[in-house]
Amino acid sequence: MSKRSLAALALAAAAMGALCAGAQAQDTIKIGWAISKTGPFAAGAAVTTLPNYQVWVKDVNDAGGIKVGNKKMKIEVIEYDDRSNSEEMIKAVERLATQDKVDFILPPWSTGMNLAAAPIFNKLGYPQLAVTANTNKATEFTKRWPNLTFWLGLPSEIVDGIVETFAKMNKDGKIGKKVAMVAVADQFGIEQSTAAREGLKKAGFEIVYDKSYPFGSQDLQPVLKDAQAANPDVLLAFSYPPDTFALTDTAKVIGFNPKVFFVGVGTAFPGYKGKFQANAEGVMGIGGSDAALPGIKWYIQHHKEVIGREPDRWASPITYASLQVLQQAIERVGKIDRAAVIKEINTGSFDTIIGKVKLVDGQNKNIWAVGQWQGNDFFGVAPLNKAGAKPVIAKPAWQ
Amino acid sequence: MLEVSGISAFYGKHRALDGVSLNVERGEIVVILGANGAGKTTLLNAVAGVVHAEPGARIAISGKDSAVRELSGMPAHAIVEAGIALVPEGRGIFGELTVRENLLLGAYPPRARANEAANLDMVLGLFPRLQERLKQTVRTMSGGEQQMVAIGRALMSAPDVLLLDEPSLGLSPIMCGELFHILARIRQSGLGILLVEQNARQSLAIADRGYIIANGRIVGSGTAEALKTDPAVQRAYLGAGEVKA
Amino acid sequence: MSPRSIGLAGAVLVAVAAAAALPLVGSGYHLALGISLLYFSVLATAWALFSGPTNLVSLATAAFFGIGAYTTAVLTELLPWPVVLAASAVVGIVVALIVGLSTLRLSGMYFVIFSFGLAELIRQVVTWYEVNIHGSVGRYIFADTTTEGIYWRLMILLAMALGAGWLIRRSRLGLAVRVIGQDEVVARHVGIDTTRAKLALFAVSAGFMTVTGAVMAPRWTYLDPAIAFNPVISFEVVIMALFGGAGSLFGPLLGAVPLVLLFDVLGAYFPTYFSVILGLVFVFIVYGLPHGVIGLLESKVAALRRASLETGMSAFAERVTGPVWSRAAAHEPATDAPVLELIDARKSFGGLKAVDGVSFTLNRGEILGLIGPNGSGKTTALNLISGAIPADAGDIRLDGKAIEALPPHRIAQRGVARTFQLVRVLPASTCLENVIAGLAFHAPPLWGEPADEKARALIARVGLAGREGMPAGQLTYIDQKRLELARALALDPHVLLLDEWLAGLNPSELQDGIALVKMLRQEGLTIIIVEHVMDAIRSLCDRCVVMNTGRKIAEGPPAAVLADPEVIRAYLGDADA
Amino acid sequence: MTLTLDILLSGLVLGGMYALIALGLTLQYGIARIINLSYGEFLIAAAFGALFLYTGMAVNPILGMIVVVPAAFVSNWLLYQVVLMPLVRRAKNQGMLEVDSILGTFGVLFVIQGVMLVTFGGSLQSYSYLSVPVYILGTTLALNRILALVFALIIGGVLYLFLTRTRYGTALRAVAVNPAAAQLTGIDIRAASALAFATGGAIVGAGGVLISMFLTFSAAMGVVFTMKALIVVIMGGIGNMLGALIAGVLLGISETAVARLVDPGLTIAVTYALFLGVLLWRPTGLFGRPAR
Repeated sequence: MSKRSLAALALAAAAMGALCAGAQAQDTIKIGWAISKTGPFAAGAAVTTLPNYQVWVKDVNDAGGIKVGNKKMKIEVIEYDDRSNSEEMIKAVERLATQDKVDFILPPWSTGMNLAAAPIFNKLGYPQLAVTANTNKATEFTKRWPNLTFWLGLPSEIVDGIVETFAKMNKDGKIGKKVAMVAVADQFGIEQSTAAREGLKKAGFEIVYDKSYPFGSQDLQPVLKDAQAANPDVLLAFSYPPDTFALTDTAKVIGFNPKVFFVGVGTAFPGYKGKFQANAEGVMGIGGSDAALPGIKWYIQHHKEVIGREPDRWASPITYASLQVLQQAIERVGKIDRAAVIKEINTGSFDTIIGKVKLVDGQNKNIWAVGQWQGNDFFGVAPLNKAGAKPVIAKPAWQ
Repeated sequence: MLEVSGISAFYGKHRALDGVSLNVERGEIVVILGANGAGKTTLLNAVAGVVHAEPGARIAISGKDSAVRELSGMPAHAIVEAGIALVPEGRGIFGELTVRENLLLGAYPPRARANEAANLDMVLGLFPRLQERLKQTVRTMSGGEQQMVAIGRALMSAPDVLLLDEPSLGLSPIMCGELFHILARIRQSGLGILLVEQNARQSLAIADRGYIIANGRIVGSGTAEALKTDPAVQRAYLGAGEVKA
Repeated sequence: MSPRSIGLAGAVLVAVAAAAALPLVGSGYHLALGISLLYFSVLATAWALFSGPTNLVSLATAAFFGIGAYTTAVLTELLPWPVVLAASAVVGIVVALIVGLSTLRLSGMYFVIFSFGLAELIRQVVTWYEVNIHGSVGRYIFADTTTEGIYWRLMILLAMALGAGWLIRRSRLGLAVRVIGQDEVVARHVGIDTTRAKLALFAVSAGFMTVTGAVMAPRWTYLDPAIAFNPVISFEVVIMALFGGAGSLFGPLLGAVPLVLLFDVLGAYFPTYFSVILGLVFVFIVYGLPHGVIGLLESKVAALRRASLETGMSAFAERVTGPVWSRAAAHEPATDAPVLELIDARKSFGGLKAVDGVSFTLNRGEILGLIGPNGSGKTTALNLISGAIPADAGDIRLDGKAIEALPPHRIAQRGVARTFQLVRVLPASTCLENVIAGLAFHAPPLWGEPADEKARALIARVGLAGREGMPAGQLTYIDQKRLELARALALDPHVLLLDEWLAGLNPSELQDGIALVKMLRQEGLTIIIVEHVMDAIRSLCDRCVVMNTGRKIAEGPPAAVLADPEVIRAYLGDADA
Repeated sequence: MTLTLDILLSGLVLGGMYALIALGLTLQYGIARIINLSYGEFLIAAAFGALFLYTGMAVNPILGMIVVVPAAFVSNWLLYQVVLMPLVRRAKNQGMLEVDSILGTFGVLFVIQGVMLVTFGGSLQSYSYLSVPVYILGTTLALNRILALVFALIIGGVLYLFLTRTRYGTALRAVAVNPAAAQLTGIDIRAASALAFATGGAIVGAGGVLISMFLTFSAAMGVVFTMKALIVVIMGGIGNMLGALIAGVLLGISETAVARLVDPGLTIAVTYALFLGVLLWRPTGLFGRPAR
């Protein structure tokens, strides 16, 4: 080998070294997530979770990055597909932490996935902002895994809001005491309906129809027909988006017109309004937003600009808010110190698009339990005493 | 009309045909005689393109227009279009379909479509019994009737040469006799018929010529008259022992 | 042990030790990847235990996996770990036995979709139970276990599954299902109780799947039916096993490992285009590797082996080394009573009376020729005797005892052996294994070294010495017939049924064949031959029964019946119709 | 009495949808002998097509079929000729073709699903068309679901007429019944199989359009429909048009009956229990012939 080529080689090696050194002296902050891009969970993740991750990353990078200490660090994303499989998700999270050595990991979609991820996040010491998880054992879990935080409220809290709403309507003489309840036969549906059964009975309601149906049912007409036959004042359905759409559609077709029509998950999707147009008026569901809040106004508009469609009005704003919390916590700590960031998330108070967020026992309490389509938006109506709660309106009959 | 030369075929590892050559002329019934397993069925299948023949064989047909067409290596459905129709052993009918459907399927090749109606009349003339059963599902019919459907279907393709594999198998003697009469009538329309048959005497009675096949080879041939008295025929079926007829 | 095999064993040991040490040195990701590799390897191996040899594609993997996971979820806080695992195995096996009993008569696509439906049904029933009885769909699992523990348990499980596979392959059960997979008719006729064999294997396979589920469950903290009974697992396992090669012990492993790695790499580098690329890779795999990974390896090995097999053939004439068949001397009662009696046997197919009231007897030590033109019912008569087809009416007695109601494997065990009109060897098995199939299931069964020895002797006896290791499918037609005879003789029969065994032989082979049958008779074997080669009938048979259109039309010495005008008419037909 | 009638009519409508899904597969599996695991993906693709035409170009879905169905026909024909033909050619027997086609179409499934994911994203899609009540004998039913039933009957009927009354249709049945004999009547089995496969694809295309009018769908949902179709086809007896219709309706009615009379939570369980029961009673389906 000639001297010249040796020299060239040395130069190349030096350049390589410089590049590597540059990478080591971190100017970006690596954030990873493993999410269901394929498989049965993909639909849910594609509505609520993934777009918000993308919007947030864009927002942060457009603003120059997250301010860590006196330096602005842009976000570098590493994304994996967990194929809707718990084991794949666990593996991907391990990979993010130990191979890619990311600084933070954003959580997967769904209660089951988040619970499966919890021990790993905990072991690895990453904060887990489990927005799309909803369980009555939240308090127990946040004690077990202090890095884990819940954001959607307990099922019981949601049910409290529901019962409170119905009770008020009853007191105002708008509805009677008969409730027909339907639930999808999975953890979400069963936990909610179990809590609702107790709450409604305690408030003096009579449950005239109470059934669950399997996930993936392709015809809900039989369920609704029997519910209709019980002549209830309220239809309360804990359903998943395809069923939420089907229940509404079917109720309209068979002329089932209870005074309260409560369905969801999925009622808060912009697609719901898109599909049912004027018929969405007065339909209630979980979640909601305070459209009067400037943050929410900006967020909905901004989400539409970036993703091309509006966000849903339940978990989407909260997801975005949780990311704002993460960002603010990092900035307050001033360095990539995950333990400190976890502590800050749990103890600090944050300004977000949904207003002030201060976690209690690792849980966000700033939630809407019940929302209702009024005009062009899905407004939060309960808890009734929450600031910004709109008064409930009676649902007009289907057109 | 049909010229076959040097045709060989394997059944798995077993050489079932070993360089067989024969020919069939217009309006002629040629019978192939031989014991079970001698290679008769393989011969017909190889000609019809159902069984793959070894390279080097020549199969050629000259139709009514006298143009000679080489058929070796062609797929079975193209050989039907070229004018050779096989009635396979076990009849190969479509049991779930009706008689009418079976017969009309025979006219599927483009060569036969123009004269479909006339050919159907011809077939029903040959087998009047099928006329009243056109709507019956073939599976529910007797063996003899099924055989009629099978032959009728082959005739519907307006073939120049008809290959028949053991048409009398499973038929009662009366039915068998009827069948052979009909074959003799079909021949009058100018078709060449190559017939594989167990029933040596009956087939020789209507045939013009015959070949004797053993172990995949042609071991004898001659006119039907000569073969009727040829001891080789009986030997092919009953072995070499002394036999009183 | 040769130095080479010591070296190999050493290498395997080092590899296993390295794999076992992974949790101590690797990162969490490596461990997770290792767990994925292991659990798919166990599932694919377990799947192939049953589906490989039987060719029944099962999509019930998710059902058993889920049952295991649920057993853990329910029992983990009540019982210690080993008991939980044992309990899950028991539950899985019991379910498999119940399911197996009802489903194993299904075949092809019907079985595939049935097994899928079964998994979904179990999932629905579990969901319904959880909703209505348990009151909650999700279950939380806080087992006192670590990721490393799960990894090591899976390693042990994989070793056990491979070990079980290895043992089964070497056992009579393994042989039985290999025979069933290749030819169920042959299996019954060598005395294999096919239902029991399939059931046993289905249960073992299900047991491993269930325990895998039980081991994996604590990893997910939370379990609901959608997670436990994820049907995707069933499909993935099938694809992996088929890709690797389901027919061999290590095939599924060779499928699971590269595919898990492929999924991982694609998922990591192409999260957006994962599906498209995976799909394309799949299509190309199907084209490029028609016989799976193992097929690729085996074709190389087979090419080498074939080269070494070309030598060592022996001619048919030079192998008569003395009697192999020895039952007559050993345990035949010395009476004059007929060995076999058919009394007014009948069988129709649809409207066709294939056997129409046929009676005859078979005397000890004779060769009876059963002849008649094509379609006269000879083979059907043989099928009635061997039990391949149940008779509609009539009695069939073997040594005075009724056998007409017995299934074929019982008749075979009682001493009726047969060959088939269209030769039926087990094409993928070696010659040796073909013959051992005949030895291993009669009473008392012969297995291991003695079976090997006897099989070699029988193979030599029919002139195939030197080809013991050759797959039967590669034999010539004639040699396949010889092999089939050796397998029939292996059954140590009282009565041997030869269905056109001499057909298709050339003249010199025919002479050898005739000599062989003669010798068998001299050794005291009783034989029925169905044959069209009349020269053979003349020289072999003591007596002939002639059939035509399902009826017996003549009986007597060959020369007499072949001269009978009615027989000649049956064969050659009437000139005047 | 009203309840019984209600159950029967609602069940019939649901069953009509199941039959609609299954009809194409009976052609693809019954005649072309291909187990097409990517079947459901074509259904979803057609649904996306309808959605795009309706929401993007204001073409109503019924008219949209004029575009979607031929596209489905052509793409399935190409799939058979390009991807599957090499497998058909090299298969020595039906068993080999089954394994190869399962593996091959499994790959195709991922490709189509992946393309849809990249193009349309993974989220749920839904639009409303003809979701208006129709009153029949005192029962209220949705027009779009009735339309699916009507189309199932029309497609089933047209298919029946095509298969029984036309030369090509009879040829297709001949291929299904006895492929070996079919070539002896001059039928090019491979061309016939390609035609059957493509026709099956066209039918599933029509099914996708119809179903998109009332079911919420997403790119990942294809497998659900493939399995449902396979169940109906197997239950009815492979390759039997009438069997698929009856099996579909049977499933629809029993699902509805259980939902109304027993517990909606058991509807899917009943589907599978009924399917398994039928197979245990008749191992080759309701109208299946014993395995050849």
